[in-house]
Amino acid sequence: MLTINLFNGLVYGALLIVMCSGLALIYGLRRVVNFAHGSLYMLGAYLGFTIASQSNFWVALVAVPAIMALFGVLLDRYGFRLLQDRDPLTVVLVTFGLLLVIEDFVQTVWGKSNLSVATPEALNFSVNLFGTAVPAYRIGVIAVGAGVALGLSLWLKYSRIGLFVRASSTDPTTTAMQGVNTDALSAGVVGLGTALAGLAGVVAAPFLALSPSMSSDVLIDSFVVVVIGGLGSLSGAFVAALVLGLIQSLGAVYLPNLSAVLPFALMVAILLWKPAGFAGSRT
Amino acid sequence: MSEFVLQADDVAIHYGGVKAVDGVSLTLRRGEIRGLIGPNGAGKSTVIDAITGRVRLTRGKVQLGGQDVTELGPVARRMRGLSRSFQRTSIFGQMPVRRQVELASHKMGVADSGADADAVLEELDLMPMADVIAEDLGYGEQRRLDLALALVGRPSVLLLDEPMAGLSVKESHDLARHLKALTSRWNVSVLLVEHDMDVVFGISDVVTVFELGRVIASGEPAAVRADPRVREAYLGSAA
Amino acid sequence: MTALLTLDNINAFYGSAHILHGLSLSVNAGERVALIGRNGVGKTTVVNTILGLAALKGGQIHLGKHALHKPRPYMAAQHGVVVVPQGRRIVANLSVEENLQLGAAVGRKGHWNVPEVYKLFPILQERAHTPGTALSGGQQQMLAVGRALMANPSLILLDEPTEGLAPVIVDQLARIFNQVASQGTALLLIEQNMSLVVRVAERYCAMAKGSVVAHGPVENTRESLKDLETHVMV
Amino acid sequence: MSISRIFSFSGAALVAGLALTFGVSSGTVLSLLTQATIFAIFALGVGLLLRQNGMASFGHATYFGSAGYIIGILLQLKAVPAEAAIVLAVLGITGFAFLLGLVIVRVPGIAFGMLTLAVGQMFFLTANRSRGLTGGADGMNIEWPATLFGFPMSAIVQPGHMFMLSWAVLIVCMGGLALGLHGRFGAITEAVRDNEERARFIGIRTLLPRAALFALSAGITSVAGTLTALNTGFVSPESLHWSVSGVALMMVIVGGYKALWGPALGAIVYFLAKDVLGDYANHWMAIFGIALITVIVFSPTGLAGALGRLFKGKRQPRAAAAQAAQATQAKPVKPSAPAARTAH
Amino acid sequence: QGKEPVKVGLVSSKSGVFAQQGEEVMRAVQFAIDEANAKGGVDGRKVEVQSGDDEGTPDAGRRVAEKLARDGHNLLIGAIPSSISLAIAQNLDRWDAAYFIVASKSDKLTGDTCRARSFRTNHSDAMDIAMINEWAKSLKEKKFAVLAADYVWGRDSGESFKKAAETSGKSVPLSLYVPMGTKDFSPYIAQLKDSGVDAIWVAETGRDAIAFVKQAEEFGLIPKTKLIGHSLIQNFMINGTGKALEGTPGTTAYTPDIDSPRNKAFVTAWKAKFNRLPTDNEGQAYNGAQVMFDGVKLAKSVKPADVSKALRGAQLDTLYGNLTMRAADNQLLLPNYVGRAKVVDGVLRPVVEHTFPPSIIPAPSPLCKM
Ligand SMILES: Nc1ncnc2c1ncn2[C@@H]1O[C@H](COP(=O)(O)OP(=O)(O)OP(=O)(O)O)[C@@H](O)[C@H]1O
Ligand SMILES: Nc1ncnc2c1ncn2[C@@H]1O[C@H](COP(=O)(O)OP(=O)(O)OP(=O)(O)O)[C@@H](O)[C@H]1O
Ligand SMILES: [Mg+2]
Ligand SMILES: [Mg+2]
Repeated sequence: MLTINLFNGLVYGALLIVMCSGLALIYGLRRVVNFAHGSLYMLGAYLGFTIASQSNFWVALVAVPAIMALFGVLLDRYGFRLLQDRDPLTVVLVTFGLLLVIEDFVQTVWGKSNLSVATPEALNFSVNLFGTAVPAYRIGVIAVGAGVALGLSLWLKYSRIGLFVRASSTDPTTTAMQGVNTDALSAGVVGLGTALAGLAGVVAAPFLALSPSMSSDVLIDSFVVVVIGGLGSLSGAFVAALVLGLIQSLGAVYLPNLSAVLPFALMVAILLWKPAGFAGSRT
Repeated sequence: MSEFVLQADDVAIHYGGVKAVDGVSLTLRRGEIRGLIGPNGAGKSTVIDAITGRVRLTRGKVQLGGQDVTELGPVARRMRGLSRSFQRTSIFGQMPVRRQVELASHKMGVADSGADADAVLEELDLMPMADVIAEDLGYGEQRRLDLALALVGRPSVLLLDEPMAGLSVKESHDLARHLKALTSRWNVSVLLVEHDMDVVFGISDVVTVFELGRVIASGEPAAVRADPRVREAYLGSAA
Repeated sequence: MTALLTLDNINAFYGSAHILHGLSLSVNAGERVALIGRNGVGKTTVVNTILGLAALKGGQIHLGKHALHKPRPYMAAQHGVVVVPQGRRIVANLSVEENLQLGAAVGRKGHWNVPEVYKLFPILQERAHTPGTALSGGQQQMLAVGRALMANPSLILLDEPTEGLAPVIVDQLARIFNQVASQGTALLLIEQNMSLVVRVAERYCAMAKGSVVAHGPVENTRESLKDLETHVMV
Repeated sequence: MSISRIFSFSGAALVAGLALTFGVSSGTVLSLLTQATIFAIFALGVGLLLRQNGMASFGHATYFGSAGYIIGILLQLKAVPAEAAIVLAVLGITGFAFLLGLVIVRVPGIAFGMLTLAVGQMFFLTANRSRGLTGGADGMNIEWPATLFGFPMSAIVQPGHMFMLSWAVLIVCMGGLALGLHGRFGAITEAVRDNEERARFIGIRTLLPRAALFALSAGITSVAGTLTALNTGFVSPESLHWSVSGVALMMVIVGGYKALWGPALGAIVYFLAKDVLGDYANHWMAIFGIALITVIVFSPTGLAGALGRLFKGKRQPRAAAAQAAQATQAKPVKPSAPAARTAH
Repeated sequence: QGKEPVKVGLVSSKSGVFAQQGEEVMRAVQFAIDEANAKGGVDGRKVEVQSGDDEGTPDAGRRVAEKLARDGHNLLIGAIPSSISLAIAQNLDRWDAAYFIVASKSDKLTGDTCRARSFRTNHSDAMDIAMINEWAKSLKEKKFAVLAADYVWGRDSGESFKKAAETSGKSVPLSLYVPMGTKDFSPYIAQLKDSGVDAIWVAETGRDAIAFVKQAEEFGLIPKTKLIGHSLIQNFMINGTGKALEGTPGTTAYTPDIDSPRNKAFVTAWKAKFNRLPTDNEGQAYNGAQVMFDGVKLAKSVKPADVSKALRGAQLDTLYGNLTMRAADNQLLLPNYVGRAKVVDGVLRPVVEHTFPPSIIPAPSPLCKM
């Protein structure tokens, strides 16, 4: 029982990791809390639905992040860069406006009905884990989350670009003074963050229902994660995502009456204790 | 009752391993101007922070008019007549000049804060821009506004952190003259941190020199100026 | 002689504050120029304008042949002009070595690489994996200089590199600046410490109120030093 | 603005409202205007916090919706007369917000917004799953008595009267705020907003004014909630949802929060636009999103700022320059940059 | 000629959480109106309609309903969630309107918020529960679990099922109440699998229900353990879950199989137009529109007050047969159905298996005072 609940916590935690690493990357470079991130996730899921039904799930898994990355680059070039000297709050509200537009777009294109994506055949079986049968697809989700966390960490730690990204999210001006084209870097990172939102959408599609209202729950959960983790901190977000996944899964079983408010209570408690979050560095 | 309006004993401020201030004692008599000089990073601003309660002391004691204020916050110290300006201009950007100066004067034991504010604005030539939003002022005017915020409310002790920085030579000298006049008129004591040597040696009654968080010389301006150690550490090795 | 950096009659602003008034200045290849002036005359603003951190409104900036119309902070380095900024600006979350690697971002080839910088500043090698900001002020300054060298620049702008440093370290830096310059890198030294200026520079430009008001040759003599100090006191 | 001008403006606004009431015969239009006015009060509360404290709340729906709930519950329990219930709701919410404010206003920047969001969602979720008195997700009716403050309820809820009442409350709130902020409290909060540290060094304690402002802003929002309760006789968890806070915040930004009346303008424009565009209701969200982005991009000071510029075309360049200055100043002072240290 | 037209105010969700069901309701009401106009109108009057989007929230719902009513479209119909219906019912006198509830189930609507001018033409929670009490006795399984949405309706459903099952000698060892908006049901599914029950009583709504069913299938909870659904086997949920619900029994509010002349005619006409059977939501909404029209016919007036008066206690010929509009609380006394999701003519849809007559409907709530 406990193992399976821990497993379930990991699954949702893994999905949140994919979501939140994008959110944290964008915040790190642009200091923008992206309200449209949930809608980008939703857009990814619906695009995944269409591509998966035209060809197959695996194509969607590759194509959707690619399309979303392009979208993210444009968003940075014609959005965030032009607004970079503005009060952060107004930029946040621009992303709110974007959220409304994307949601309307999704409703217009895909309609209002609940849609679902079939679990890919290759993963449509159960695996015995500590005596319980668990769907292989969910193990796949954990793998994606772990892959993203590990990949991003290694990339940031050891690659040249990763070094620039880390430098730039602490001190963009100094980084630029060394000749790093921070404009291009930001566009790339926003593209990557958006691609990760899309990836999260595709990965979630086969096990969560698709509907035009799917974005807001995930958005709020993601906010809780990045705020608890410390805005802009990737490692903080990874930890917080796992914590939130586990809290939701264990809370549902052991504290059913409080499970809904638990994440928020946790967030309030952590922010009051450490206003900058687990790993926070923020003005 | 102590003869000193301000007395800092063995004050130390350490940031982790950095000993920004490392055992400094300073005093101010009523109506006295003490110049405080030293190379960049010597700990001058940090000492002002320590006296005004902006940072917690690692060690030491601060007394105002004979009372120990080491444990009090900045607000309480200000209520006891301790006032300061900032090295990096620190004003209220969106507020009109007069509104913020009047606010700073309020509740400071001055009978009429409006009149007090007007007097200070006159003194610093800020009257013509009384209704201008601070942000729209020129840099020199903003520096004077920072000073005005420190001057109102008839403080008994004034800690000024490089008030002349960024002013033209003429402005600096005008300001120095004003300052000298004010101290005698209001009988206020001033600790003046300043890199402009003409000003420091021109108006100070005593001068203290810091290096690496410690006092390396203190005394009459002329004596300090002649001190070889001071020449070595601050005024320039080749001087 | 090729000019590496030319500022022609530039005006610069912070918001509505007009800081530089028609300033002109140029540095040629291999030259060692000092930009002097008292606190707040706008020396750092010259650097900031080249980097696009202060608003350029009128005037021309050339990096070699390249005209900078809308400066952005990364452009100078890409044209071989790097800055050792006032206050050092070591990137806090990077280690010493990573800070150095960051300096090599533009990937220009040349003499300088991590081992060479370590040879110059052995202390940095000892601290290679500590966070850059855990260094003392003097060490941070060495790191900032090392980071600039990593770009193999043709010109380094040094903004008060000895601010807050002990005289011994200043001496050491003076030697290093001379060494770097002798290897062909031009220097623009912004400084208030005239004893350093006379040891390093061959020419000075003195600033007052946002423009260059005097210039001339520098010699490592007492007379030259006196001369410079009177200029700064303007 | 001088005190006499505040009074004359308020008087003029009241007369204008009266004229509107008699000029407009359509109940539909009046009821639309009533809702717009109520949301204008809501936005006034949210805008107040942003303007005087520089803080954006994503959780003010909590105070909006709770007013209805408190009144509904008190009336259902027949605990107190309706008049007392109204007063208790507004005071109770203000008091609660003050206590909450003491704790949460310490948290800086966007994290404050997220905290208000979290607190708000806790209220929403709790109201949504509760049963019994409040009816959970279905919501609850508010059983108003036959007379309120001596007036028959049936007369109060007539569209014209309801509008006049809401309008008067809006003007009184706005005028009261203008007066209150004219004085020392306003100066203190502005000082704390602009430069909290310097405020301490001129002898101002900064926590209490900020908490008080938070409470005041919640209090005004609860007045809007009370009027809604009166206007609709119904309250449900949706009125506590963060999206309601989000809409209010957008009204504030679109209207422009630098002027006290900007948020109110934003609310009224929002409702009128929504009504005019009603036929395109399917794409209302997208249209609004695009409008929001457009206003933010082209007029950082919102509609109020744009109007202000229209009337006195000169000040604009200075304001823009000042903004640019802020931007460049903000730049180098990144948290970890050594430059940040020079801030004293 | 010259008679005042029937002005219908159609309030339902074009956006928000209930957008999909809203679309069904709007389609069916529009269909009823077009059909009536084609047959020469209602009581010789033309039927005109204006529609508005309630966005799924009571505030917006009340706003559009008020706008429609004040514009003269004061015969209102169509909102999905009870909260919107309650907000509308509360204001009918103020707006001089009447309201026809076609989908909201809250007992309050015919309890303490019953209004002389609001009529419910669909089943209330209490009616469903009365049926569940009967039905529980006939269930063959012995050991049950409850999985229900954590709010009024889910709690009521879950608790009354538990009581009913236990009084008929079965055990209900596990009750899970899930917060609304839950995306990931796996923690609950793990507990359900662990509990070793024969069947699960499911009272979940919309997207949550779909997510649950999909995940239950993924984890192999179903088909091994049976689901029994309260409002689960609705068309839009069946369509949203692939084949997962096939064979699942559950309550159903309307199916095209209902044996009455009016229903037969309706289904035929619908098929002719849309080339498919009407869904449950469509059937209920159409039925509500018919009740409204009958009211106009009986009253020979379009005034909400007259229509309401005429309908109260009336005998009506509906899709469900000849029924009474109970005078005490304006509840249409409908028969209720248990069905099963089955493939008929290649389409998976609810099919009625057992009909419970109106006689089991509980007495009107004492809270209702009209
Ligand atoms: N918050 C801090 N954390 C770590 N070190 C600090 C901090 N504040 C100051 N220091 C260090 O303390 C020392 C003294 O700094 P301070 O600002 O007091 O110097 P100063 O004498 O005012 O110099 P200047 O003339 O440049 O203003 C410096 O080495 C500085 O780096
Ligand atoms: N961000 C800013 N906004 C407005 N004014 C500024 C800003 N930064 C600097 N200034 C002002 O611009 C003028 C020039 O500053 P600058 O930093 O260029 O001087 P500097 O010559 O480098 O002085 P120092 O020797 O102290 O480094 C000063 O008056 C300074 O106060
Ligand atoms: Mg200092
Ligand atoms: Mg400088």
